[in-house]
Amino acid sequence: MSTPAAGTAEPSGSAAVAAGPTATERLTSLMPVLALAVLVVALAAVDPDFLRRSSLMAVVDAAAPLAVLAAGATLVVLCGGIDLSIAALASLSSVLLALWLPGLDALAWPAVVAAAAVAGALQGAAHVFLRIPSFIVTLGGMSIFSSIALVVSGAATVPVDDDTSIRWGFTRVLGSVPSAAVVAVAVVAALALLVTLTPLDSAIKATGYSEAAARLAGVPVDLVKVGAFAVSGACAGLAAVLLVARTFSGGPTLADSLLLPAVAAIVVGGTAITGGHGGVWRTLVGALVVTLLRVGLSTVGVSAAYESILYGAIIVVAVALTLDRSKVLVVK
Amino acid sequence: MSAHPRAAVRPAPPVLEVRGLVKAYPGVRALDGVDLQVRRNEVLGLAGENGAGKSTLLKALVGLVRPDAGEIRVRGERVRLRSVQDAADHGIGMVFQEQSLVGNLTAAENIVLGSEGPGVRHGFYRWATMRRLAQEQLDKIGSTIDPLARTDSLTFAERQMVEIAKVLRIEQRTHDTPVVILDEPTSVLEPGEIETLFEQVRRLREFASVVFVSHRLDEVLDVCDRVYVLRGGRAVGEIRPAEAEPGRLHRMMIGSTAAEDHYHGGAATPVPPTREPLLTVRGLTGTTFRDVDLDVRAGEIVAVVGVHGSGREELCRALFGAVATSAGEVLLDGRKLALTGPRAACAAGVGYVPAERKIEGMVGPMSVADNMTLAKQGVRCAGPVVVPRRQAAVVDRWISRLSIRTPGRRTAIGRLSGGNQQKVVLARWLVGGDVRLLLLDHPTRGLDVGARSEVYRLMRELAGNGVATLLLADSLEEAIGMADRVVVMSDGRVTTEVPCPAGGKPSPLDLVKEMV
Amino acid sequence: GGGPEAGAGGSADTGTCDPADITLVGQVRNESNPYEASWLDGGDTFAASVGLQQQRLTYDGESTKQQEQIRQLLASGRTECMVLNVLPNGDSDTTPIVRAADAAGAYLVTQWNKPAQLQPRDYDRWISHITYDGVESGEQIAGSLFEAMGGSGGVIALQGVLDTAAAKDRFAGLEKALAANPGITLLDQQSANFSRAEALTVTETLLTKHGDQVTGIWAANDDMALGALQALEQAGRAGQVAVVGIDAVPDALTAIGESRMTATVSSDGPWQGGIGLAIGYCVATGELDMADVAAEQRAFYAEQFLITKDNVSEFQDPGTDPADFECANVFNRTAGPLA
Amino acid sequence: MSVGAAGPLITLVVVVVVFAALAPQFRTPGNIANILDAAAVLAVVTCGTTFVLLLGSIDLSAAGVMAASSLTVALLVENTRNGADHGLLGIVVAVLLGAALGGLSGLLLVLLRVPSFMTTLGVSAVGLGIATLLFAGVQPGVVDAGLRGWATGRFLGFTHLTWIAAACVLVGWVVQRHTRLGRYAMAIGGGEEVLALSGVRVAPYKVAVFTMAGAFYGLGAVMVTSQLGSGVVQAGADYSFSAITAAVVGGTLLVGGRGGVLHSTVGVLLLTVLANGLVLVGVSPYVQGGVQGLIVVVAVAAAAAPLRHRNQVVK
Ligand SMILES: Nc1ncnc2c1ncn2[C@@H]1O[C@H](COP(=O)(O)OP(=O)(O)OP(=O)(O)O)[C@@H](O)[C@H]1O
Ligand SMILES: Nc1ncnc2c1ncn2[C@@H]1O[C@H](COP(=O)(O)OP(=O)(O)OP(=O)(O)O)[C@@H](O)[C@H]1O
Ligand SMILES: [Mg+2]
Ligand SMILES: [Mg+2]
Repeated sequence: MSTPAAGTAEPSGSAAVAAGPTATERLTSLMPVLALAVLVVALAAVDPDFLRRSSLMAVVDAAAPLAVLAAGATLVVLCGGIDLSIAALASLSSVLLALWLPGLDALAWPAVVAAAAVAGALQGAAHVFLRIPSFIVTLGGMSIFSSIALVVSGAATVPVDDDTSIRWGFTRVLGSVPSAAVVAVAVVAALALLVTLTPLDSAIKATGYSEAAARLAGVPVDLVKVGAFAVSGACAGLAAVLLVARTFSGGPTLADSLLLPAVAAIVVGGTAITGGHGGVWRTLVGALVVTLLRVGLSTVGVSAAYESILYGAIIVVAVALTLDRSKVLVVK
Repeated sequence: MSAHPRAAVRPAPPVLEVRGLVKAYPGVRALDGVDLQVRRNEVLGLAGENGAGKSTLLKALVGLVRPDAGEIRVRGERVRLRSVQDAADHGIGMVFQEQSLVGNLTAAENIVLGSEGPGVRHGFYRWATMRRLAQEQLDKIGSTIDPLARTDSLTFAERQMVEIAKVLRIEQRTHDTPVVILDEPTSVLEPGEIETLFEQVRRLREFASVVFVSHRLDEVLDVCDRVYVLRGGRAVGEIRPAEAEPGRLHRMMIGSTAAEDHYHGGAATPVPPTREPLLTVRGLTGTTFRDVDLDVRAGEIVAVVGVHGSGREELCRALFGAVATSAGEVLLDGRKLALTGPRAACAAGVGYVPAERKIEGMVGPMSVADNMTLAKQGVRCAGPVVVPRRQAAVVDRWISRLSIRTPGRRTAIGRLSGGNQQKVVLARWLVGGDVRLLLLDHPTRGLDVGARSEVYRLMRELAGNGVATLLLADSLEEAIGMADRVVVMSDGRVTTEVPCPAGGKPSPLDLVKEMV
Repeated sequence: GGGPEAGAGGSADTGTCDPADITLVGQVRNESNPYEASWLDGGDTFAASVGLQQQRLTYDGESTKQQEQIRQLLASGRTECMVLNVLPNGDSDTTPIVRAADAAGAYLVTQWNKPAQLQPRDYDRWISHITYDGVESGEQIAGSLFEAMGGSGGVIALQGVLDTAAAKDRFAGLEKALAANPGITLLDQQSANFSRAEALTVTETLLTKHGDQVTGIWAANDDMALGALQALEQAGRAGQVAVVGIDAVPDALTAIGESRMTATVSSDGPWQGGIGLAIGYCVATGELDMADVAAEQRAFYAEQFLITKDNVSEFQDPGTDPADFECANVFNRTAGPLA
Repeated sequence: MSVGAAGPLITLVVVVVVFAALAPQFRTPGNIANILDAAAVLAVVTCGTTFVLLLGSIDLSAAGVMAASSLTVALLVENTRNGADHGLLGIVVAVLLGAALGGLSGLLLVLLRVPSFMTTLGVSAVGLGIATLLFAGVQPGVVDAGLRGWATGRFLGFTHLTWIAAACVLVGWVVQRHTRLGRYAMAIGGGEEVLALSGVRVAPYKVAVFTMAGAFYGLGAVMVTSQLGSGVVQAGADYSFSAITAAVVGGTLLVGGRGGVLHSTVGVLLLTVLANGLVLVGVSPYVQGGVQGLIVVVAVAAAAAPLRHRNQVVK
């Protein structure tokens, strides 16, 4: 038995002294919030009205569907994959919701969320069992969902005449808080709890960091992945509900443009695109940052061309700040 | 500070000299003022427990680790090594503990990688020249590998030859004898391959100085002219093999007397052959092994030996469901074991310790605790919910139980030394306390004497508790020492079975005859 | 949004804003296509004429982004005297925009897209919806196309983004014209999403598919028409096939001038950019009393002009006539109420 | 070629045969020339993307880079907006601008250590901004006869664009196979840390690869511009994703170090043949996208099937 050699590794006391995250690690995990704060201040400097309650609430409201959309996809990214189909799936879901509302009424939105979850799970299954890179499966999914949406909607936007059963997706609670924001926070909280309270966290992390090792440790890698894709799909469905609630109609291309913003939100939040490191709360912050850039810049009067340039520059800087490099071995 | 090195100084300045080198990591002083000298055309051995600081020291010598204090002198002059390039320019090169070749390039490209010289003209490869340059290196070490073969098509041993050939390129840079560093080169080689490696080392001595690290003390004493012993980041002594024997070396390493019986043979509890087998394999067939029959009784340790390509590794993986089988059946305790995948195996109480620790054994960035409870989430949960306190308790118990050297349970396992990582991986299957069959693929690879001895004791203990063990041993000695029975495999078939009761152990030579 | 304090009063309330307090906002998809760029420029010209500045907004053709922008804008407070001249991305986007603007009490004029059942007259601050009869324009260009083809031959149609009213109506117009001209056969119809590049490849493919049968190409906008022209040129069939489009973008006008292209229809982008602001401005300042705005003026087809070689010269340099934006004349181009 | 490389080729052949059987017009030499012409730009862009993928990185900047280069070239050669008439020089400048933007992505990657996914996304946005600035509301039409000739002129029945693309693929292959840049790109994808241990500084090579990719995008933009006859901000609209899809379908995996230019080119042809064939066969425009996506997935699955084994890591 190798007795502890004088003055090395054995820390004072016993191994039970857990070496927690260092100060710098804590700082990097706070970075997304800092970036958000800086951005708000900057915008307020240009246009003081931006700090009005109503303005900030509008940002929060705008960020909500994006946050929900990205939260689900975050799980897929944590598992080391990527889901490019979320936006198209959300568009399809919006069409289905608009079509089903008259018939199913209050059951319509749960039905849509369930359908979207199934669609996600199917992609997950294809990825896991056919061994196709998630990038490709979901890229294919993207175009397939778009086609289905075009066909079932007859390539037209489907108006929603009676939206009572989904109005909760676009009202104000406690005076001026957008209900959508509450939904987003609830979704993120639910996911966060589900992951952190159960062994899922280490299962997901292990899968993301080192799939081979995870498998040989008996982690149900395939199950975890399919699950992640299902959740991602469900979130896309829910995001669609929020969008329909505020657009009063569903459209076959309604949410398509949210794909890259969603991915950006995930990465800006500090989740490693390579998998393993990150979390859903971070994505919530990321969504706010991205929304500020998407909407804030233009409304404070930045012209189209410079808006685009600034967006590009700031998004990169934001990631540079939020990325915790100690957790990412090589940056590709 | 030990006075040994200075006492032994000779008139001609040593090729390489290290003075008071210090390197501290969070919670660890990896190097704590090391002194050492490497002389011309000598093979210098480094021995020490896991975490003693060997790799760190060597990395400092090739510019991969920046020392916090101390100095490095090459041929008398003080140098600051910022990169592998720097080190190479000073004639120092290293073969790493984990292999460092690019699989999708040719051997030739790997050998000249980073120092192509005439092999590249105006950015264009001149394959003919490349080939020649590489061939020169390979000839030096008398290797017959085709330089244009894709590296990932070579065997492990061949790849190591390529690595040595690659390191020897540093000769071109310096006009004095180069220093070639080998960190645990033998830990992954078969007995036959080790012999050829030793020939290489002796050949190298003709024109280079060699620093050699191994946990197999007999090896160290066999090839080295001098041996430094590292402990706790310090050089605690120097030994001349002539006047030494493993026992003494070991004592110096751990600073206490070595366990008399390395393999704890005494603790072995003979298993009555009448007892029903726990694991029964019948006509199992995979891609590299054919109709294998095998029995392992509860409490029995069965070692499978065989050279590369004997198919024993894949057989081991197959039993865990990690590779597909085409025929045959496996019974665990009379019930059929579905070989659908690792999950099924785990559920049935089978545990597997893979040989490729870094890639398959551990999840580098995850904490020691999470790695340890990865397979048996139950131990840290109440119902479906994780209870951090439970995890802490279990993990800490096993950390001290196996005396795993780590700053804490929340430290990333990647930061531990090779040996300590392996202990965590092994503990993964024990925390549950429900494992019935252990498949150990080179479980002591890269472990120091003490750690190994500890692992052996554990295996005995588990066997005592009725756990059946299938062992792919690191060496024949280990196989014979530990096993109740040794099964010999060669090209995919079980050829013979040799009983090794506590009393009448066979000699390695008997086995070697069977293997080839 | 700004909250219910806005939009006091019964239907269609006239404002009492001091011209200096008015904020003018023009919103289009992007500044990277000539038609919408000229629209915003028209807005600037009007703004300048009343000593104000127009805030130029673009949303890259992203429905979600457009709505977010509008809400953000309306949340900024000063909405009482805000005038919005908006090009909704699609029919579906009009509803949320209208509701938001009305709730915040900002004056709104929308153009091109709106769902049929949504009516300005049901809102206080949504003054007008201006659009163009897509069926008519689609039919008009088809007419001159068939004429150029000499009344017989094969046509291929390049559709716009499939889920827009514009694309549908214009195609309906083509079908109407086809019904009237039995000599013409529709060989094929594909969507090229209003994009020049897509039109190029699609046309190339269709040309090989139908070969010399193709004697005319009907495109739902000029960008696609220009793409088709390129395809013809590359197939060495330039001049042998008549091409028509809609929007009157400069390149198309040049092409018509050089009689490489047959016809297009102008909706007069600069005017669109100015008129929306003008109407809003007049109402906000009270110069135009909502009581005087007739029901059919709150949702109307504006005049559009068929451009062929004969009259192309008049449209070569896009500009606006200040007279059009006098509060008395803002409805002069009304071509009839929305069907 | 390995099995992974043969799969897509087989798929391509199958698809071609099927379409040839279904649509007689598909077989015509004219259509073959068409397909190759339609594939030209994507082929050039994919050449660039392939090298980035070999690194194990990803590149989404094509859209923005091409937009900027397209307007640059349109404004520098003889055009309808300004007096400029720099001919070839203009083209060179446009390509260099592409290279510069590509290099920027690379620099941000190695200096800020931001994943290429984001740096390229950012650079794309910047490129679009630049393009919008240059566009300034008036489309610059290309008058320069030489540049227009790229798209219209033919040699041995194929457009000049087709030949340019062929040349690019050849150059790409030589670079990948016989230059240090290419081999190191392979090596970085195969094991970046190993190069560091061998004393190779990978950063410059990464930047170089991204720069080269940018140059390819720039050239692609010039080709688009000559096709469309004017500088267009949407010139690169969805080339980023098409190029990646093409490369992956062809067997250039996202993990890096696998495949190559030739593999990717097979992917390009597969996608183009699909687009062309589906129109000729008369599949409804609504479902064309879906069918394409489905076939792509199937193709990749088929290619992966022979290499499949348990415990294999697929990201
Ligand atoms: N990058 C690192 N970060 C933190 N601690 C480290 C790092 N590298 C090594 N250590 C610590 O430094 C000590 C020495 O490690 P080293 O790898 O040199 O030991 P070793 O003698 O090579 O052990 P082994 O024989 O198992 O390889 C160990 O306690 C290890 O945990
Ligand atoms: N001209 C050459 N002469 C000798 N070896 C070469 C030459 N070109 C490439 N090689 C080596 O041959 C090996 C195979 O080439 P490469 O890496 O391009 O894969 P490949 O031959 O295309 O096979 P795959 O089908 O997997 O792509 C490579 O490792 C490369 O180093
Ligand atoms: Mg070591
Ligand atoms: Mg290749």
